[in-house]
Amino acid sequence: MLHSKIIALVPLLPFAVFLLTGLFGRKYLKNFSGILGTLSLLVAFVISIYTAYEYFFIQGRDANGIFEKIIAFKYTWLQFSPGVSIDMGVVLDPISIMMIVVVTFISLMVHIYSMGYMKGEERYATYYSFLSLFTFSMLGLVLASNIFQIYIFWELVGVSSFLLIGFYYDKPSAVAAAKKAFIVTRFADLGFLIGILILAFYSGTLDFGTLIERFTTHNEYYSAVTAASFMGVSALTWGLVLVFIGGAGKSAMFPFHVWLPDAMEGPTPVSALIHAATMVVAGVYLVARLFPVFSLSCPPALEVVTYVGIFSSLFAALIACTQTDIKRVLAYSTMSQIGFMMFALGVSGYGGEHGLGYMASMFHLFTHAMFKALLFLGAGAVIHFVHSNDMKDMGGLRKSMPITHITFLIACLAIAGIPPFAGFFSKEEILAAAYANNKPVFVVAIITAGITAFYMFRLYFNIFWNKEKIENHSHEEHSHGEGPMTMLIPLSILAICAIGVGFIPFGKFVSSDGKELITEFNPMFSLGPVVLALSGILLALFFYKKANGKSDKVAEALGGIYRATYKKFYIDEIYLFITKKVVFNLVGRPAAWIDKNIVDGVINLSATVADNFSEAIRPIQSGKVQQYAIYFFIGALSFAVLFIYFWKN
Amino acid sequence: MNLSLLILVPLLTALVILTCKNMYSVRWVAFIGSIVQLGLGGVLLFQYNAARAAGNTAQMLFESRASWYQALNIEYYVGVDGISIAMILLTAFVVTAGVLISWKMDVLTKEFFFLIMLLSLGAYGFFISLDLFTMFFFLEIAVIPKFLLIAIWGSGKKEYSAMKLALMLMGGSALVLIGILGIYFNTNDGSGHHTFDILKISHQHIPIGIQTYFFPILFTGFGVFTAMFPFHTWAPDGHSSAPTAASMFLAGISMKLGGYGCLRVATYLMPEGAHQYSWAIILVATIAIIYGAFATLMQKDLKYINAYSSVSHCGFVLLGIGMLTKTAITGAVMQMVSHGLMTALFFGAIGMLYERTHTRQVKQLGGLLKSIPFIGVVFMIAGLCSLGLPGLSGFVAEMTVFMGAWQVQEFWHRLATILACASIVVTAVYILRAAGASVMGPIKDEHFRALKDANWNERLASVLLLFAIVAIGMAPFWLTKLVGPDSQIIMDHLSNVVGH
Amino acid sequence: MNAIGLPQILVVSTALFFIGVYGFLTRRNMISMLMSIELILNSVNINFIAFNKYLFPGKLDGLFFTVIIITIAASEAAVAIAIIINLYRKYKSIDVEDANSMRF
Amino acid sequence: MGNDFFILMKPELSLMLIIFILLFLKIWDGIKEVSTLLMIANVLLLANFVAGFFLNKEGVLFSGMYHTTSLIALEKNVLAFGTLLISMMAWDWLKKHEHLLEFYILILSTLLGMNFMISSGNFMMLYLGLELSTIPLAALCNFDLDKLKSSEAALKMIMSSAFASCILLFGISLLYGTTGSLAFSEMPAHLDGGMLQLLAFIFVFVGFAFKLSIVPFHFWTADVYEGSPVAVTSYLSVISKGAIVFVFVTTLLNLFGTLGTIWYHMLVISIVMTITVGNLFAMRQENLKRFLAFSSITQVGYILLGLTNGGSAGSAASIYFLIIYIFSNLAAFGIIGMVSVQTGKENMSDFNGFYKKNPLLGWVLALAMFSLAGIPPTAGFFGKMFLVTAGAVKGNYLLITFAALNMVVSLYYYLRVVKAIFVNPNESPMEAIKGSWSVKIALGICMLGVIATGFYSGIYDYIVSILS
Repeated sequence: MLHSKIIALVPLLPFAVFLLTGLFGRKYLKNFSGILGTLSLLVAFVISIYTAYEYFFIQGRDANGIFEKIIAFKYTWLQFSPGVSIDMGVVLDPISIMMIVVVTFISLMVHIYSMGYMKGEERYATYYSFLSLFTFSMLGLVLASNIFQIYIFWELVGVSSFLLIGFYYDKPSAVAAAKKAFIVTRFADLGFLIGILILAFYSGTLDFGTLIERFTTHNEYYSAVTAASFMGVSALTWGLVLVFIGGAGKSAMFPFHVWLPDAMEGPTPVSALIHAATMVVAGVYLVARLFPVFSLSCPPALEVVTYVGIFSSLFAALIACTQTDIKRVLAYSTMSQIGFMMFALGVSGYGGEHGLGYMASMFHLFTHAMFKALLFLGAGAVIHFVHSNDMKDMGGLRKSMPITHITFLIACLAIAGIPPFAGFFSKEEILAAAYANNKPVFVVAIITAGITAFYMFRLYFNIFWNKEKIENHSHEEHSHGEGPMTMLIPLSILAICAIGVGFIPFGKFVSSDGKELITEFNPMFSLGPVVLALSGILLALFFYKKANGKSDKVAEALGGIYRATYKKFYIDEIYLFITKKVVFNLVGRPAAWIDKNIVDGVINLSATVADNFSEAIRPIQSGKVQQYAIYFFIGALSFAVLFIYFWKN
Repeated sequence: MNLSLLILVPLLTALVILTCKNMYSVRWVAFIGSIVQLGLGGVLLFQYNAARAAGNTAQMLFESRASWYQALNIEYYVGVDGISIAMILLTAFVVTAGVLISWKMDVLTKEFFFLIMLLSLGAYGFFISLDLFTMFFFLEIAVIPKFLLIAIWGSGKKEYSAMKLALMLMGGSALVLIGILGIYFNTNDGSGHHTFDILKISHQHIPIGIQTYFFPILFTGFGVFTAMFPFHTWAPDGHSSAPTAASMFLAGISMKLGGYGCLRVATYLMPEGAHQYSWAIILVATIAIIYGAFATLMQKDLKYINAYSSVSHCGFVLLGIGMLTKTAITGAVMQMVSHGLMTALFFGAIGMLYERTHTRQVKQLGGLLKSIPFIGVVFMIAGLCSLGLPGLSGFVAEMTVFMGAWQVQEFWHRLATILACASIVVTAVYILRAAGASVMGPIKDEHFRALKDANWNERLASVLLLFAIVAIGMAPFWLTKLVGPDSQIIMDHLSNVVGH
Repeated sequence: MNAIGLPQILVVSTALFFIGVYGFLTRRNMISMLMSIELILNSVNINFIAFNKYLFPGKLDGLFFTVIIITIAASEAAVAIAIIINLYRKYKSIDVEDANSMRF
Repeated sequence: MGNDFFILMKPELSLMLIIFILLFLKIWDGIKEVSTLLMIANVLLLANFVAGFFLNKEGVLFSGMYHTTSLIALEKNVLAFGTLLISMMAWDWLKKHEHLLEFYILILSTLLGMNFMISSGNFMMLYLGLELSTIPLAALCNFDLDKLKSSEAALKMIMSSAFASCILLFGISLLYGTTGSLAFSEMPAHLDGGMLQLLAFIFVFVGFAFKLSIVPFHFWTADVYEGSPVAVTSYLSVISKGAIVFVFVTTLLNLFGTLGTIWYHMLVISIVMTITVGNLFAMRQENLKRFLAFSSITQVGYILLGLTNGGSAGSAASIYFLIIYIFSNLAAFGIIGMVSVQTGKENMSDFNGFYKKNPLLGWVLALAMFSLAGIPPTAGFFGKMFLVTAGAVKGNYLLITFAALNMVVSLYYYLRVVKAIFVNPNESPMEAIKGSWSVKIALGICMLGVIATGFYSGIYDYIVSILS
């Protein structure tokens, strides 16, 4: 089965659903589309689970103890020049299989959940067709065997995220958010594209395997790409950094993070799927794909990854402490967690023990998908109930929606890194890797972990404890506020995962070089982080359990810093200034003006000149015979003079 | 198949139209005629592929020639290769869609469709002719119908735009004429007579001095047609004043006449000239791309937006030609086809919107996805195609150009390529601004709620173009297989001549 | 004795020519314009005769041409005068300056 | 001699015969019915034209005074055909006119003069023909006896042409003096390019330039065209100009071939001035006849461009262009004539919205304009192309560029007319124009010519064949 094409069904099923519901959804299968999408994904999920099982256990490791990379199939899609071609292929290796499992699983959950959440939405079918489109593109992305194939699906996930953020397109804010998301990531993709051009030019291929092979072993390609340099930096570094910029854009790393919080305008399940679990980790996945090149041939690029990652995680964590829109808080926490994954990759080495960071990063990606999806879906349930995103309108919901409460708590504990929840293990290994390779990063990371615990529980207490806001749900006082079963089941399943997945011996499956990587659990080391996390939780408890002015006083005390963080450090304002004021006024307007007045002006001027000239010479046609005769005679004489005197001599 | 059919069918259609009594028969005749053209295009494609598969390696297939003006050695000489077939298919699609879109044309219906058919005749003739004089003849046939279409059925400052367009295009063809004469008088068919025969000329070597003078003239001449900076100003006014079908045709096909000419005549016949001036071509192309994109940012009128973006997109064509690598040239041709279809679709959508809302101002539109979903979706897809979304034609074309362009290992070429890549971001900005304000967002005007969605002919037209766009976007390999070998031939010719 | 040679005669004819031209360009009276036309024609005639007599006495082309010119000049004058009279009916003047209703 | 005489001089003789027949009709005054007279005249002209196709023979008469070749025969046929078309188009106008026989007599005598001029082998004959073709024309310009403009046009015509022919004559006399001969056959041998001779040549050139209305010798053209009756204007702009062009070509090439370099440069200067001035003036004309006058000046510029070729290709192109020019110009004048006879309107603004009531005539006028502008698929395109191609042989690409770019300017003012017909709004558009059958036939023939002459390459190939 691994080598059979059936694996292609995994992406193709959602695509088929997309076409069906997209073309005929509105009229014919209005309510059926949800079921259809869910079923297709169920099949896809089963297939991927089975593939994983077969890959890891049936097929197992090859002679020298690594999981080999399998190209399930490959089809030349667009031939540029000999050797350089875009192939549509499916590559099976530990991370891609891990990813398809995650994607299909989360997507399945979200599909089920949405059947309840989006009930009664008039564009229900459209919604599901977009979801399927996204799932298709995401699967295509993770299975890509070719860097340009990744770029293609990269763009497709971008556009499907655009469509889903702008799903409520009659809300101007939604449209604006969608535009912002698309344009910011587009801008980053520019880097990706140029990076691809550079790498492709020097490696003479677009295929991942060949590319990595050519850039990691010493051969003419390698020497060419390292020899060529621009502004003192080697072409390889340029290429990789540019590619990473693309990844940073999708993964909302600083400074491209601005789109992620606004993206929360979309329906909450969408945020759970796209902007928490899957699409936003595409950047991490991209770096992981090219990891051998990064770590073996180009450490500087890897350092860039590290520092961008660590800075973003701290930066986001700080902002998350002050936001009041619960989805935005979650968005910033997502950004911060992805920062963890990034710098984990950054600090990692290649092979054996040094590869811990890589494994940890992937592990965290895996666990994070579970609990972050859970958080979002829970938040979705709350919003569904309260009809508001703002934690000021919430409080004391634990009575009215117990299941949501419990699952949410589990998720919070998981993300805070409290044992034995999933987040604990993955974060543990990330910190260990950082400790082993880069002390300053480790310090920042551990502080961030503490802050994470704090703002997550700030969120938790504000929603489920604090004082009740009766007016919000007076209509169903003491009644049950839970959503329908379709919403509760995914919550429960994900909760179980959030507890359980941590115990998976991840190193057995995924590691930088494919060899088995045993990680021993060291209680002494993990003491520090856990204590920090607990103190964060206690701080939150102290501030937010009961409604009291403490937090506001502190905010008062902090003053400017508080306002700065509340305003997300004014990054949006700066960008707005640059685009609206600088680009539009200093480039756009002049261009339009020049075109209207100078380029076109010259054309019109020539017409005017001719017109005026003809006006000017009109009088010579005076209507008087004798003047005509005079002109005649002058003409004759001038000919004579010209040709007899000047011409002859 | 006999290529002359491609000229005869539109001609007959036009003549029959003249004899029709009422608008119904007229438009049905036009529709049938265009469908026949479409069929011919398909047949041509299949027969061509079959012939190639059968191992026919002649540079041009389905050739047929008849001596026309003996004394000047002018011939009616037609033949096609992959590139011209791509162009012919483009023309067929756009013409059919144009006829369908202007189904409700009730003012001087007969004349309208007559002129449309005349235009398509000119385009087909231009793409199939291998004799410079005949080519020029067909090139000029297309000028006057454009003038009449805009001046009679247009809107806004139509007379000014029509006059400007006609005069600028005429100026362009005047330059083309000079260039052609320059070629004519400096080559001969083996027997000592001057000749207009492209293939014969390509076996000759035009003196470098001549090429130095005539390449820029000829290239600029064709460049005017493809809205090359700074001779592009006829395009925005012309497109925006023209009736829907006419602007579809203008941007979809007649701009491509220029690109095709630049490639097939200027670059192919004067290789040294091309190499000598490639820097200039790249320069103007890059300027056009960037500057067109930024100029678009500032436009308020949907048609102006698309017109300026066409200037920017046609820059890619010139860029591809100027880079002088096989991949880039293939990309240029693909970009011509793709942009033709895409911009036709875009203008079609704008036309449909305008017909219903009677405004093209972005500010006054809004929320049309709700009231007229079909048209709104078409608009969105056209927009996404023009910002290069994978799966639609725009992406493959642009990427091919970029890949080809990057193969030139010169700093300035690289810079130009990067700038061109950067323009796709700006494209995203203005497309999304337009789409977000006009079809998305809240419904601005209450009477928008009452609008009727597209009727069958408009749907058919859109679906036709969408089909072509997706066919290229999803499966570009058939187009590259069609175009690639011939751009390879052109490329070889370029490098051979320059080699020795 | 020094006989009158060709140059002297050419001087005369040339003078006549320019006098005629001058007259044609300056006189406002249509009739006198016609007369100056005649002057020019006569200078031409003198040319022909002179050339014929002095340079090519063998042939008579010049003489014949002169005769033809005289006759044609007559007919020309006739038509012209007819037109002038016709014009005079409308303008009540024979000043050429008045006949400029069509210009630019 | 003998009956050779009758065959060689067939065109002139038949014209004389027609003239005499018409004269007798005038004196006898038996036929009162106007349309019968018109019919007779037209039939006679048709017969004359048809006769031109048979028994053409090359030869020389009167010891070289008169010679004819197949090319000359062709040219005479073309002129006869043009005259026939004009008389058919003048049908409606003449029906109202009491002096229609005089019209024919005069116009045919000018045609006779042109025929003599064309086949003249001697300056004496040339001068005779020239005057014979000029003086009656002056009378014809005055043919609207009651119209002031008409007589003014006549005055300007006769005065300036008299002056021009004086200059021409002076030149001829000097030529005679320097070469000792008036015969085209002997003169070239004596051309040494001395100063006096150059002066003479320039005067001759100028004399022709006047007839061709080359700038700056063109001033009379516009006024005369505007003032004269439409039929006469079209005759002036097409037939007499055609004849002169033909003579000009042959004279330059055969007679003054030795002075080639000089007249090449004179031509270049004249081309630049003629095209520029013609365009600049045509741009702002309101009266259609005046507009066509300036446009014809520009066209002459292009003909001269062909002549710079200095070989058979040039003359072939120019003659071919002349034929097309006759078709397209006559089509335009035909419509203008119909309109002015029925409504008395001749201005461009009167044609606003012309298409509403007269779709067919609108297309005819538009096609004529396209042909004059040199837009395919009309024949004018081919005519212009071949002229430019012929001119390009000398490799003076600056001149070609100038000419080509000026086509753009001329397109502007031709499109003005088209715009008036199709686009310009007019609350009271012109009523439907009714013309008699002969006018319609004539227009049809013109349209046929405008379309077919281009696609059917036979005509051009025939001209080339008889030239070489």
